[in-house]
Amino acid sequence: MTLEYTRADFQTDQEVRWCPGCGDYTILASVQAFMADLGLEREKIVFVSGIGCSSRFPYYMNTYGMHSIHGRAPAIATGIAASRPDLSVWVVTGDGDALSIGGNHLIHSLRRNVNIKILLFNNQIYGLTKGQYSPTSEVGKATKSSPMGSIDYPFNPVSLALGAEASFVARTIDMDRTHTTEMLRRAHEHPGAAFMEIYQNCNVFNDKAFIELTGKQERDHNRIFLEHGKPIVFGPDSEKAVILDEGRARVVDRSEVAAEQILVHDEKAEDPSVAFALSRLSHGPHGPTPLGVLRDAPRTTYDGALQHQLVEAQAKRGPGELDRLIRSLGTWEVR
Amino acid sequence: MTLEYTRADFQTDQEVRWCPGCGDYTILASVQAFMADLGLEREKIVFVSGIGCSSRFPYYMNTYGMHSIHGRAPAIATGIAASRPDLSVWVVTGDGDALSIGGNHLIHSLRRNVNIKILLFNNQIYGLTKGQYSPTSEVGKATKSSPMGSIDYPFNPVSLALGAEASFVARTIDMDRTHTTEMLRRAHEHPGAAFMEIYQNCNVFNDKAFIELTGKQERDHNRIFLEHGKPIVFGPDSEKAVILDEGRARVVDRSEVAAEQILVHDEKAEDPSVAFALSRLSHGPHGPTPLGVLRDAPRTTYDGALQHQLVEAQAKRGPGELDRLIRSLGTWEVR
Amino acid sequence: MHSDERLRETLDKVVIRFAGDSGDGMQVAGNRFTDASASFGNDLATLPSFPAEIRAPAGTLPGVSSFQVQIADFDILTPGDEPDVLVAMNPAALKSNLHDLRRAGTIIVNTEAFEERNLHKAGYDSNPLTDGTLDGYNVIEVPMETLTKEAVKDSGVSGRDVLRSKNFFALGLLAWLFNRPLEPTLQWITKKFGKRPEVEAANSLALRAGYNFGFTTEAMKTTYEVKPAHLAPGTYTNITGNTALAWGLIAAGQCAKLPLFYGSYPITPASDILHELSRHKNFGVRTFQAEDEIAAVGSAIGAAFAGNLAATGSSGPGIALKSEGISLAFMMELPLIVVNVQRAGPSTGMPTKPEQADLLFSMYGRHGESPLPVLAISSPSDAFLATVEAARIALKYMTPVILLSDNHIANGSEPWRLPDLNQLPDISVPFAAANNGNGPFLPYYRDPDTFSRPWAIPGTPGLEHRLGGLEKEEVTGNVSYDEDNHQLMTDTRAWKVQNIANDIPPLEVEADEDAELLVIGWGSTYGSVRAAARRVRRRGLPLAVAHLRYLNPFPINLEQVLRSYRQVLVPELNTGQLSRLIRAEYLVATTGLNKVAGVPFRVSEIEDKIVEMIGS
Amino acid sequence: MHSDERLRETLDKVVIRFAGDSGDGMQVAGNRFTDASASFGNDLATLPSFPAEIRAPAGTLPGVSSFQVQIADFDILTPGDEPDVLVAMNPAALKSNLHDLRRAGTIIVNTEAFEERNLHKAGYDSNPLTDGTLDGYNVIEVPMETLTKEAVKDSGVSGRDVLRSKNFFALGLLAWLFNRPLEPTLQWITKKFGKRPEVEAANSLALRAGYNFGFTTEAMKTTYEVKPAHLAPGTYTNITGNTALAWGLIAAGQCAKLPLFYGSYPITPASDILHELSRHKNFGVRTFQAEDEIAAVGSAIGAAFAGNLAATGSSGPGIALKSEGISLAFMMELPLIVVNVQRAGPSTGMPTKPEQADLLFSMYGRHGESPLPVLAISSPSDAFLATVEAARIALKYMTPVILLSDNHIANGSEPWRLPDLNQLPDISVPFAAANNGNGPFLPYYRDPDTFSRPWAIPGTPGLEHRLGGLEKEEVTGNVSYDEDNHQLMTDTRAWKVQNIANDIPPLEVEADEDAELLVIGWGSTYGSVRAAARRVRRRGLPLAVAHLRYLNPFPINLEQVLRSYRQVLVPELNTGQLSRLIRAEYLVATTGLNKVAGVPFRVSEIEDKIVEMIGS
Ligand SMILES: Cc1ncc(C[n+]2csc(CCOP(=O)(O)OP(=O)(O)O)c2C)c(N)n1
Ligand SMILES: Cc1ncc(C[n+]2csc(CCOP(=O)(O)OP(=O)(O)O)c2C)c(N)n1
Ligand code: SF4
Ligand code: SF4
Ligand SMILES: [Mg+2]
Ligand SMILES: [Mg+2]
Repeated sequence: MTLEYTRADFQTDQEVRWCPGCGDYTILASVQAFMADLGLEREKIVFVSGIGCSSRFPYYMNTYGMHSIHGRAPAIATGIAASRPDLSVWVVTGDGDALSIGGNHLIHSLRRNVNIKILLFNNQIYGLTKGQYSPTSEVGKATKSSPMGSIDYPFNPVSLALGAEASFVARTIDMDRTHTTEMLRRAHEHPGAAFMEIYQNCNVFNDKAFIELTGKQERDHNRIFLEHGKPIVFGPDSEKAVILDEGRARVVDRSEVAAEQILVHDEKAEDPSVAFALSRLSHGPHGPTPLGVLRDAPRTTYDGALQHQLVEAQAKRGPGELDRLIRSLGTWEVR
Repeated sequence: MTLEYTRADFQTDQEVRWCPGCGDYTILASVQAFMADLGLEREKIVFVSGIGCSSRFPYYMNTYGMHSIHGRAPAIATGIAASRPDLSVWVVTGDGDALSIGGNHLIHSLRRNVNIKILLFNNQIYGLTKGQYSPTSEVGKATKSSPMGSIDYPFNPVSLALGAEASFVARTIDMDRTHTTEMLRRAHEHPGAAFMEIYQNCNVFNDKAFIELTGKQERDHNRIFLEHGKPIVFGPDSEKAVILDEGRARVVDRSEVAAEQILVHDEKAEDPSVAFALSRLSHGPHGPTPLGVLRDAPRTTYDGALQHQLVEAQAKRGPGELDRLIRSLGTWEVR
Repeated sequence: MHSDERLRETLDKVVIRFAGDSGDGMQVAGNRFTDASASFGNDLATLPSFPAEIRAPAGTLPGVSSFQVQIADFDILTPGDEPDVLVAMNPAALKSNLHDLRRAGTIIVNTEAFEERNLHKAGYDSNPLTDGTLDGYNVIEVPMETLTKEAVKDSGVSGRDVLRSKNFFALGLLAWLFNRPLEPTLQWITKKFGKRPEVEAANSLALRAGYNFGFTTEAMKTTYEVKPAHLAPGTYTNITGNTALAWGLIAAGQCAKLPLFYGSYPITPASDILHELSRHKNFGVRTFQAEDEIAAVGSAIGAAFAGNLAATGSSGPGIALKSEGISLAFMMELPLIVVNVQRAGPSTGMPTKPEQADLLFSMYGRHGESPLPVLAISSPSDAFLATVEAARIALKYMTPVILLSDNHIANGSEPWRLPDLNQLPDISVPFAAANNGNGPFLPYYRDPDTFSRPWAIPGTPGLEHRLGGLEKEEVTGNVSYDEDNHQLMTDTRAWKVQNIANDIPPLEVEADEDAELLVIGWGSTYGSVRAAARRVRRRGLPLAVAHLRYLNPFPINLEQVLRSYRQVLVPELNTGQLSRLIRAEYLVATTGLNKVAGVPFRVSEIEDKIVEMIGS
Repeated sequence: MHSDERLRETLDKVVIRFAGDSGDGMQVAGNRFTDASASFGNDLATLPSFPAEIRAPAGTLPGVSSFQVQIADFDILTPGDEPDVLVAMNPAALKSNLHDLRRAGTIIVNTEAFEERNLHKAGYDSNPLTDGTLDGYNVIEVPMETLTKEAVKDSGVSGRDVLRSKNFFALGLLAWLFNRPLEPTLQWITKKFGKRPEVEAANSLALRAGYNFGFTTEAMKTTYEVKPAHLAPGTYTNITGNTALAWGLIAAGQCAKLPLFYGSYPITPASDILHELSRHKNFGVRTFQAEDEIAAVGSAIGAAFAGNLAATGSSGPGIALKSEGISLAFMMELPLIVVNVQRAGPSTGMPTKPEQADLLFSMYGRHGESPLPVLAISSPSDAFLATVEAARIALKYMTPVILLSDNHIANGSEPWRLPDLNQLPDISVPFAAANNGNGPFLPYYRDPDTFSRPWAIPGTPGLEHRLGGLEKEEVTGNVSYDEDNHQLMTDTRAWKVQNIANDIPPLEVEADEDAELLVIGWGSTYGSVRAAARRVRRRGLPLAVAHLRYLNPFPINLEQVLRSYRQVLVPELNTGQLSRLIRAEYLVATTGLNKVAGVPFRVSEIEDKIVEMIGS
C-alpha cells in the first residue's frame, strides 16, 4: 500500500537538537522527504540508532524508533528484522558508533545480509563527546585526545564493508539532497543489508572535512558519480576518467585513454574486487572520490533464509505441538 | 642477540591437551621449531590468546604468555606491544575467537598497525564448545546450533583483513610445516601488524574441511602458492595460472593465455586491490586457493608512532616534572 | 531372563558411577542405565561430569568423563554423595573417582586397561589392582576388552571400532547386577543405530554378553534389586535442566501467544538451550546465534520491541557482557528473559563446574539503580515451570527478568512428571492497540495496578513512538533531565519490581512443630537441603526448611518466616550471597554454610551442619 | 580602582551563578571569576552544569549552560545550595535557574535578550521582566548587548563576533559588584588571546566596560566584599576532580617508578582524564584511545602484564563493558586501576548529571566470587591523593582496584593546597627477578604478608610463565579443576583483599561528646555532609560525622564506630547502597537519606534530616 504523506508526517513533536549548521539537519530533511515520497506505512518503519549526535535521529522521525546504546544498533535491528520481515528497518549510526565500538555488529550484519539499511553518518569525529578523533579521522589529526596528532590509521568504510561481504554499498554526501535521496531509494530497494556511508559535516568539531567534495571550487573536480553500466567519467567537463590499471583503479585524463579503456561501472558484479578497487581511489576523502552505489549484488537474506527454514520445518513436521514435544524423549507411566 | 635453542626449549611442562589428530599439534610444532630457529630470547616473546581449543596454545609455549578471555587477545596484545616495543608479541586465536566475538579488536589492531603477529587458526567451527558453526563455516552447514543448516554467509578472513587496512596478510595450512614456518618468518619480519590465517583441521567436529588443499588427490590442483615478483601459476604441472580479468582474479589454463597475461604477484603493492581480488578466488576454501603472503606493505606502526611522540614530547618539553605540572594552572599563596 | 539362585538383595537405593575416558561412552552407558531404571519405575537423579572444556589425551586424568546416577524406591532428591558402585574403565577413571566411593563399595574394573602406559598416564607408580590400594573394596575384575571383542566378532564391526562397544558390555553387566531389564536398552540401540546395522549388532551383542558374563561368572555373589518407587501417578520422562528450560521457553511462547525469539552465543554450560531450541523451528521458534553476547542480548531486545517473547541465555562471562544491554532493556521497560546458567568463576573459572556465585551479580551487576526480578530454578525438572513463571513476570511487568540455573541443574537429570498442559497459565498480555493520549501515543503511561507501560509494537498504526536509554519523562517517554522526574522514575521502576511481591506465592515452609532452626536455600541446593533435612528428621531433630524461587523481590512473608526461628542456616555454593541479601534487607542474623569448590554439597555436609547447630 | 561612596557590605560568603546559552561563554566567565577570587584569597567551590550531551538550539531551555561558584572568607565545603546572585543572559537561563535562587536574591539580566522569539523559545508566554514574575527579587536590568557593542567598537572585532565579548562585560560588572580585582582576568585574556589582538582588545574592553557600568550607574546601591579566607598556609591552585585524578595517576607512576599506561574510550564525564593525560607524553605517559571499553580494559591488562602502572577509566555503561576484563585481571592478580566517574543511570541515563549509584555495582558487578578493593574520592582536590592510594593498593596487593569519582567531583573545582611532593609515598614494588622455584617459575607463590603473587614481567629471563582466566593451582598457577584448590584460591583471593583493612587508616570520626547520631557518607557528599554538620552544630546539637574513603574492605574500626551511636544516618545519592553494605556486614540498623535526582544534596536537606533525627 502506498500512502500519501508529506514530510511533516514524518516529523515529531521533539525539538531537533543539533548545532546550527550541522549536516545532520540536511540528512534528516532528506530522509523525511524520502519517506514521505516512498509512501510506506509509517508504522511499518523502524529507526534504530546507537549513541552519538547522529544517533538522536530516531527522536525526529515519526516512525517506530529506538535510540539504543553505543554501537549496538545493528544487533538490535537484526532482532527486529529477523523476527518481523514485514517491517522496514533502518539503522542510523556514526563513525564512532558504527566503526569504533560497533564495528563487530556492523561487519556481522553485513555478512549475514540481514534486511536492514545502515546509514552511517561519517563526520570523521566523535561529535557528541566533544571532539575526539574517530576511526575515520586522518592520521595527524589534533584533537582533545590526540594533542600531538592522531597516530591511528583510519578505516575506509566502503573498503571495510566490502571486505565484510556487504551485498550493497553506497556513498553519498549530506549536502547533496538529490543524490542522498536516490541512494536511500536504492538502499530501500535492495533486498538485504544495505550499507550507506554519508559524509556529514560537523561544523563544530571537524568543519570542512569534506570540503573537497562540497566546496564550490573543488567539488566538481572530486565527485565521481558512479552509474551502473556507464563509463566512469567526472570533472567539470567530464574530462577525467577512471581506468583499471593492473587491477587498481586510477584516475586519468580522459584525453589520454581510449574510450574502451574507461572502466564501465558494474554495481551488480558478484565479485566485489572492482568495487573494492574503486573504494581505494580516495581515503579520507581526499581528491577524486567515488559516490553512488559501489555494489548492489543481492544474495539470500538472513531473514529470508530464516523464514524459509521456519516454513520448511512446519511443512515437514507440522506445527509444533507441546504435548508431543514433552513426550519426545520417551516416557513411562506411574500408576 | 641470537641464541641457540632447540624446540624443546620452547616446550612447557604442561601436557598438551588437544584431541588426537588435531591440526593444532602440527601448528604448535611448527611454531616451537620456528622460535627455536629464530633464536630470539625466549623471555622477549609473549603469546596472548583468547578462548577456544586453539587458544590453549600459550600454555604449551615456554615464553611469557596469557590465555585471556574470549576474543580480546588483540586488545591485550596491543597494550603489551604499545608499551613494550622490545617484545615480540604474538596472538593465537580461532575463527570464533578472532572473527566472531573478537572481530572488532581484530580489525582495529590491523588498521592501527600495532606490532603484533596474529595467528588465526581457522577450523571453520567452534571446537571448544563442541561444534557450532562459526563465522567461517559454509552456508548450509548442519551443526548443533544449525540443525537445518547454517544461514550465515561466511567471512573470507583475508578479504576482511584487507578491508580493515592490514599491512601484512598471509595464509597457510597446518599440514604444510615448511610453508607455515616460512609464513611465520615473514610475519615476524614485517614491521607492524601481521595477519596470518592458518587453515587448521578439527578432526572431531569438522574433519576434512580443507581436504581440497590437503588431500593427496586434490591438493596440487588447488594450492596456489604466491611468490613475490613471480607469475602466479599452479597445478601439478604448473598448468594453471591466475590472470586479472577486468579487475577480477580468474583461474585459467596456462595454455590459454600469453605469458605476459599471467598476473605477477606483487605483495608490496601499496594499493591492496589486487591482493583483495586474489582473496576472492576462493571462499571457504573451495577450489584453487591462494596461499602465501598476499600483502606485505609496511607503513608506520602504532607503537613506533607512539614511541616517537613520547620522544618528541620529551625533546620539546623536557622530561615531565611533577612540581611544574601541579603548578601549571596558576597558583596563589596563602600565608 | 531371570536371575539364578545366587543371593538377591533388596536395596532402597543405590548410587552408581560410570567412569572412563571421554572416548569410552560413559555418558551413554549412564543415560541408558538411567532410562532403564526410570521405565522400571525407580526414582532417580543423575549427575554427569564432563572433562574440562578441552579434550584431553586418552587415558589421562583430565580426560576422565563420568556419570553418576542414584536410583531408589522412594523419592530421592540428589544424585547421591558417595557411589556404592564404581565402574572404572581405566586407571585414570579409578584414580580420579576412588576417593568418592563409599567404604567397602563395589568396583568393577576393566582390567585390560591397567597396563603400564595407562597406569603411567594416570600417575600410578604401581598397579592399584595388585598393590593393595583397593583393599577393603569389593573389586570385580573383568577383562572387558577381550570379552567385548569376542562378543561382537560376528557383528560386522572390525578393527579398533570393536572396542567402542565395551560401554554396552559394562552396561549389560550392571543390568544383571541390578536386575534391570535389557529391553529398553535394546530398543534404544535399534532406534539409534538402525541405519548402521553392524553397529547395532555389535552394541546389542556386547550388552547381552555383559549380562551373561554376570550370569555365568562366579565373580559376584549377590545381585541387587531396587524396587519401583511410589511416585505420584502420572506420565514421566527423564529430563535435564537445559532441555526443560528450553521447553519451558517454548511453552511460555505458547502460553503468551507470542513467537519465541532466542538470541545467544554458545557458552558452556548454556549452549544446549540454544541447540535444543534450534531444533524446534516448527514451533515458530527463531534462534539467532549471534557474533557475541552483546549482539545476543541486543537481538533479543530488538525482538522484544518487535513483539516477540524474547530471551537470551549465557553463563557468567557472557552475562557480564550483556550487562549494558540488560540495563537498556530495563530503562525501556521491555520484557526479556535473561537466563544465566551459572558455572564456577570468576573469569573463565571452571566452565564445567557448578557454582551459585552470580546471585549478587544478578542483583547488582548493572550500573545505576536498576533492580530486576530474579528467579532461581531448583532442579532439572523445575526448569520448565520456573521458565514459564519468569516469562509471566517479564510480560506482565514489562521488565527483563533474570532466571538463574547452574551447571548442576543444566546437565543433571531427574524424572519429570509431565504437567497437564491445559493447566498452564495464560500469560498473554495484549499489545497496545489504541492511542492512549490526545496527541502522540504515550509509551510511559502506566497501568495503575502493575505500573507497567503499554507494549506497542511496530506495525500498529498511530502508536509510533521512540524508546531509548536516556532518562524518560513520565507518561510521555520523552527525554528528560528534570530532577523530580528522575527521582520519580527511579522510584517507579523500583516500586514496579517491588510490587511483584504481591503477585507471587508466599514462601512455603516445611516446619516441624518445635523447630528452632530454619534452613533456607535457593537454586540447585534444593535437593541436597531436602535430603539433609530428611536425615536430620530421621534422627528425631525438629527443623524448618524453605526454598526461595524468588530472590527479587522476596516473598512478602519472608521476614516473618525468618523471625520465627532462633537460628537461620543458609547453605550456598558461594561465599554467602543470599545471606548478605537477607541481612541487608531484614537485619536478621544468618549462619552461612558455604562451599566454593565447583561441586554440589554432599548431603552429609548439610546434615552435619544442621545437627551441629541444633545441638548448640 | 576602588569603589565609590556607595554602601560596601561585607559578607562571609556569597553564591553566584552565571547562566546563559551554551554559546554565551558562561563557563569562561565563571572560571575567571573563580580564579580572580582564588587569587584574592577566598575559599571557594564551583559547580558547572553543562547542557545535556547534545547541543541544543540557541535560546532553548536544554541549551542553558551554567556555572555556580561559592566564595567565602572561611573554608567552605560546597558550591552552595541557593545562589545569592544570578546572572541570566537570556530568558531560558532565567527560567531554568530562577527556582534555585534564594528569596530576595539578586538577578542581573541581559534585557536585550528578552525579546519575543527568545521568550517563546524559553516557554514564556509573557515577559518575566515586566509581568511580576520577578517581584521580590532585586533585579538589575542591563542592556548588555548595546553596551558591549559600544565598548568594543574600536577593537577590530566586527559583525556578530562583537557580542561574543558580552560574558566579559557581565564579568566586569560582577567584579565591580564584589570588589574583585580585574588584573588577573586581564592577564588571562592577554595570555589566552594574545595571538588574536582584536579579540584580546574586545574582551578587555568589555570587561572594563562592565566594571565601569557598575561604577557609574545608579542600578546598584551596594557593593559587597568577601574577605580572604584563613586557609592553611601554602601554595594553592584551583582544580577539577578530573584533572586532579589525571595528575594523581602521573604522580602514582612516579611514586611507583613505573611508566603510566591509560587505556580508555571517551565517555562523559570521564573523557577529560584521557584528554589531560594525553597532553603529558613528556612524562612517558602512554594513552591509548581504544575502539571500545572492552579493548580499553584489555589494553590496560596487557600493559599491566608488561610492567606498567596501568589504568582504565570510564563511566557506568563503559564500566559494565569492562566487567569481564576486570574479572580476568582479578583472576590473574594483576595491578590495575579502574576509574569509574559515576553519572546518573541506569542505561544512558543522564550523562551530564552526578549520582552515586554504582557502589554495589563496583562490589558485585562481576560474575563469580571476585571481591575487589573499592575506594571513593570525596572532592575535586582529594582526587590526587586518593588516586595515588588506589595505585598503592593495586601494586602492593597485585589486584585491580575500583576508584569511584562522580560527575560532581569530576567537573567541580576547589582550591587545592599543593602537597609537598617529597612527602608522597614510595609505592614501588620490585618486579620478580629470580626464580622462586626449583623447576619453572611459580607465579602464584605468594608473599606471606600480603598474599600477593610476584610480578614477573616479560623480558625477565627464566621467569617465563603463563597466566589466564581458568582457575589456577596455588603456587604453580597451572590450570586446576581440583575442588580443594578452588576453595583455597577463592578463600585466598577474598582474604587478600580483606587483609588490606590492616593496611589502611582507621575511620576518623569527628564526634561531639554526647553525640547519639552518626552521619556517615562516602564520595562526593563529603562537602554537603560536613557543611550540614557545621550548621547542626551551630544550632548546638551534638553529632558525629565520618566519611568513608575505603568501601572495600571497610576500615577495621567501622563496626565499633557504628555501634557507638544510637542512630546512624547514611546520606547517599542512590537508593541506599552503602546502607545495604553496612547492614549486611554488621547487622547495624541505618537510616538512609537518599536522593536520585541527578543533582547533589542541598546542605539544607541533610541538615533538616539530622535535626529531625536528633529531635526524634
Ligand atoms: C558504552 C559507551 N561508551 C562511550 C560512550 C560515549 N559516547 C557517546 S557517543 C560517542 C561517539 C560518538 O561519535 P560518532 O558515533 O561518530 O557520532 P557523532 O556524535 O559524531 O555523530 C561516544 C564515545 C557511550 N555513550 N557509551
Ligand atoms: C564471553 C564468552 N563467550 C563464550 C565463550 C564460550 N566459547 C569458548 S571458545 C568459543 C568458540 C571457540 O571457537 P574458535 O575460536 O573457532 O576456537 P576453536 O575451539 O575452534 O579452536 C566459545 C563460543 C566464552 N568462553 N566466553
Ligand atoms: S557536534 Fe558536530 S555532529 Fe554534533 S550536532 Fe554539533 S555539528 Fe553536528
Ligand atoms: S575439538 Fe577440534 S579443534 Fe578442538 S582439540 Fe579437538 S580436534 Fe582440535
Ligand atoms: Mg562522528
Ligand atoms: Mg574454530
